[in-house]
Amino acid sequence: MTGVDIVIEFKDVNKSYKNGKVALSNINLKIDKGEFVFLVGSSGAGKSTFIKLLLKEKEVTTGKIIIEGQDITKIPRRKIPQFRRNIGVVFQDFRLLPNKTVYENVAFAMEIIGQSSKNIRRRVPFILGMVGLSDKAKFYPHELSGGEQQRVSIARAIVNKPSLLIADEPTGNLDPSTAKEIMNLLMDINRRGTTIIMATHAKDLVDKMRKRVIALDKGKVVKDEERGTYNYDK
Amino acid sequence: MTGVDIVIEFKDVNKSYKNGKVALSNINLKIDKGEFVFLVGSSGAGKSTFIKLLLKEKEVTTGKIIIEGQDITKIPRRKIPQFRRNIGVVFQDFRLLPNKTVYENVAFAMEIIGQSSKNIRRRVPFILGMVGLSDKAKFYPHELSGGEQQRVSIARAIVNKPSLLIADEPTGNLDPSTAKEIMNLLMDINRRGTTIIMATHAKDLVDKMRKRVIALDKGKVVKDEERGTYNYDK
Amino acid sequence: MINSIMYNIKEGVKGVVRNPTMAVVSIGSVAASLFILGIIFSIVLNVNNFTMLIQNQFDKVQVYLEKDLSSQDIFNLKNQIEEIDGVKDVTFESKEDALNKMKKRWGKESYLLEGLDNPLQNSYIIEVEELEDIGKVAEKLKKFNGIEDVRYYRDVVKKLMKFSDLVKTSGIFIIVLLASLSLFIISNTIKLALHSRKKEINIMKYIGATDWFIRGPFIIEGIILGGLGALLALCVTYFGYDYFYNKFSVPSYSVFSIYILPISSIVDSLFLIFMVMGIGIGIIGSIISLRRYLKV
Amino acid sequence: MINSIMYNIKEGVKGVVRNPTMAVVSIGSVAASLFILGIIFSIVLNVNNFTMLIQNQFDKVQVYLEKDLSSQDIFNLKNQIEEIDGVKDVTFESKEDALNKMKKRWGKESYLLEGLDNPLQNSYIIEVEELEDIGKVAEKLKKFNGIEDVRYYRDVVKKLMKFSDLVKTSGIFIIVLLASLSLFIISNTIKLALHSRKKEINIMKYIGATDWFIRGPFIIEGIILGGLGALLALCVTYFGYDYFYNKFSVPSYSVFSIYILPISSIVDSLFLIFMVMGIGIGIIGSIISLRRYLKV
Ligand SMILES: Nc1ncnc2c1ncn2[C@@H]1O[C@H](COP(=O)(O)OP(=O)(O)OP(=O)(O)O)[C@@H](O)[C@H]1O
Ligand SMILES: Nc1ncnc2c1ncn2[C@@H]1O[C@H](COP(=O)(O)OP(=O)(O)OP(=O)(O)O)[C@@H](O)[C@H]1O
Ligand SMILES: [Mg+2]
Ligand SMILES: [Mg+2]
Repeated sequence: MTGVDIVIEFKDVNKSYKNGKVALSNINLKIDKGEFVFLVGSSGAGKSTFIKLLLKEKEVTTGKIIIEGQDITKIPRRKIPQFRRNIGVVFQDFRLLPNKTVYENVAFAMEIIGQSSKNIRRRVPFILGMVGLSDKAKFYPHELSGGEQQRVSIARAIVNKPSLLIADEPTGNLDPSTAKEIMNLLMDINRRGTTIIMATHAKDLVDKMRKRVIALDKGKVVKDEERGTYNYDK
Repeated sequence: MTGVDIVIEFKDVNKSYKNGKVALSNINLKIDKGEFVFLVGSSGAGKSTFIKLLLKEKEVTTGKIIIEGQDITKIPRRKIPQFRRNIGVVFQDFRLLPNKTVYENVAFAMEIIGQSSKNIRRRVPFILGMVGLSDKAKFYPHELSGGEQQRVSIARAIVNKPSLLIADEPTGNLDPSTAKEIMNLLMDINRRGTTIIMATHAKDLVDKMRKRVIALDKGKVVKDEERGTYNYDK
Repeated sequence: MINSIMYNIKEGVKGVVRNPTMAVVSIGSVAASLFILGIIFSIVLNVNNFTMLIQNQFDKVQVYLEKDLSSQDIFNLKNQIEEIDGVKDVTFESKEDALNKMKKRWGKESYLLEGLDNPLQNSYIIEVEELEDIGKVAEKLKKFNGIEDVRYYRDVVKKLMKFSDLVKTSGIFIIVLLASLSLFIISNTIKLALHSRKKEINIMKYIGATDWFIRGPFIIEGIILGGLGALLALCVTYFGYDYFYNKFSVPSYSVFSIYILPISSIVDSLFLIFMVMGIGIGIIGSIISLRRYLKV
Repeated sequence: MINSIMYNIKEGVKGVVRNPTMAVVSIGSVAASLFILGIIFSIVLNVNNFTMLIQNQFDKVQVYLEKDLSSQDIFNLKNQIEEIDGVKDVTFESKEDALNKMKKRWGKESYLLEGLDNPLQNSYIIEVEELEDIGKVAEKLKKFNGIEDVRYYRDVVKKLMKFSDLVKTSGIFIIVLLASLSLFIISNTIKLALHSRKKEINIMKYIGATDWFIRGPFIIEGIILGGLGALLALCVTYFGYDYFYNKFSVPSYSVFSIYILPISSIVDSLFLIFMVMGIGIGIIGSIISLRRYLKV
């Protein structure tokens, strides 16, 4: 059954940017359905690049990325939106729509997949409650603190119950206790079957959770460990 | 000598935003010259607001903020640039100029205070070396990782050797070892006489350094402790 | 379906309301460009109309009859003239009529003409169908018996025709040119307006919105802004023109009188042009300018 | 000082180069607006010139002299006429001259005039200084002895004067209007361009840059974009006008001929207007539009 359960597979993936910078080199790895994977590595190691490739925000230079049996480096332009909708993403820079309120930002993710407004009206407040932002529903992004923006980004990522959730530094702007709550939330989602890939610098969280840890250094995988810890050879 | 050494004093400061949100209430505190102060508190507690008031990015609703004997809530508009130049700031959202390279972003801070281009050419590479970005001097901000952008922001804040350095979450996007290096850098600067105010969620750093900790909760000071730790009553 | 249309309209209106600077600037630019177009359009229509009116003054040949013709001769002559190709109408002007006209023209000095033995001649005034044929008709008339003199504004006619050609050609040229320039300015405005929302559009794409889902509200926004701009331009043009009309129009049809078309006779075409251009540009401009930002 | 000027220029140029979309759009808008202004300006100048040329055809009164005047009488008459207020020039046209003219005008039919006992009269052609005075002068001439008839284009003159007033008034009106609209469009463009750099300007303020330090490069940018736009507009106008001129101009000075001013006679004013407007707007637009973003 090995072949069936693989959600994501990187095959000889290389990524260099236009200015010549090699951000990822020779990445080969498989991530199974339902796994919880930490992506660690020092600043500039290539974590965000890894995530951007998964989302087709950037294109691989060489190699293949196969998701659910489909080589995403080859899917046609018009099928990209459909593909992205199955993935919930928390971006490192949040990417909230500046002209929409917190409520509307989260609702927007449901609108684009054609959810009924009845469903939206029921689910959005529920999710905002989960991330602790019920009282900020009518705020605009620029009226929020850094941590609040991050939580809106998380709410938007999980509102559609995606089968794959990718989070880039989702606790970077959060205090330890809020961070712990958010981690519990992600664990919960993971237990219900969602595959989660999370780039993070939060050593204590990684060490405590004992999940699979993939460490990047200068664009290379330097560690890939089940039930691992944050530490990696530099 | 008490009066002379006070660099910053908050007197009954209240801040509520246009939408009615009370971000800070009744803040009274003094910070001496050469102190290193951690500003902690959960997400949305008011840390960034505190910092924005210090910079006159936002105006107090009531109360006074006195810096070096001058009530900054009353300084005329045209004197604000002069005032801001004495303060180095690391913003939570980095605020790099998108159309300037890393080098130019840092150099810009020197240009506005009228430094000679000879000085600039000598000092900027030196500072970039200190934050570990020598090889990224010609990159534009959008070509940098989150942590790299944060370090550019730090480089820009310290390049002019300000007498007061304010840093909002300067290690939020950094891995533990880079974070430690940056903290050592800040300590160093502090030892040479610069007053530092740093908002942070990095519990382990705060606990290890044992400096003054001011904890905010829902806009109120709930703890103000010399040689304190991150923990605070919620 | 209805749901989706409602969504687009709702979002489009929100887009307008939440970017007031951009809305004002866009509406203003559309209105300004169309207003310029309106001015030129009005000028060309009027000059064209004016030239045609002048032409009507000159598409006539007057032939003076010899003094000793009998009424029968005169009558026969009329029949002969009417048979010439290109002749539209033939009117008799007796020498008494001519004298009366002259008296009228002389106004208060007309007493000089009183008691005079009428020195004028009977004449026929011949209207031609096409101004171009007037030369040929005149040539033929010269060969008739009983006609003493043939008069028409030969030089004037030639030059008038050249002038009218010039007005038509350059009018069309200028209108086409201005329409393109307006298009250019408006689509620039849209391009810039979208440029400052580039990030917003990118974000939508990154979370899985389809191109049409993103375009919808922007197109509605384009329609609203373009339409409002067009209406504004129409109002300004309407009242401006009307003011001008009341100030300068002289209701007379003779040569060099200032006959301005009333606003009512051009407002329909203006409305159509403005609306089609304003809204059309809004839509096309949105779609084209969005294209580059949707490529992520 | 020199240092700071160099800094501003360097940064201004960088600003242009690093925002190519904005640069193209701004230059295009400036050029388009000025080009429209150029067209209208050329039209108004030409119509004005044209009206003046036509007026020159009509600022003459012709007086026909009685047949039995002696040369002495004729000579005295001339002196008398020259003493009338508003008379500029008096030219004698003998009946022989008149006949020759007529022969020329009749062209190939002039043989009809051969051998004829000259039926025409001697006349004086009187030029007036101001077209408005022509009525008064004519009145006075009528009272003179020895003058049989006084002729001038009374109606035409009246209407021509009204027309010329109209052209002048509406010309100035339209030019002022268009200049304002161009200003509006260009400053809108600048406003939008700056809007998408609002964050950049804010950041500069937050790290302690003074207003003038921020403005400097933007002003230089405004000058570059405005100047390039003006130059582009000048080129297009120049060659467009020249093409038009070569196509339509008829080098003749008579009524209704199409006399177009040569490009050389308007290129200087165009250059001045375009440059002042382009660069002026670039500077003023930058300063005004920056104001709201500098308030942090
Ligand atoms: N658009 C780009 N063009 C050029 N180089 C880039 C671009 N984006 C990223 N890079 C470079 O690629 C390297 C990897 O960047 P990436 O964002 O993947 O790092 P990261 O692991 O996410 O770091 P961080 O923890 O600081 O966010 C960095 O050195 C960065 O400077
Ligand atoms: N411009 C604004 N308008 C309205 N409310 C605001 C504005 N800026 C901040 N707030 C609110 O004020 C409160 C304090 O915000 P602040 O940014 O100071 O928090 P913080 O302590 O920096 O949080 P974090 O650790 O998440 O960055 C928050 O609840 C936020 O929603
Ligand atoms: Mg990253
Ligand atoms: Mg904050």
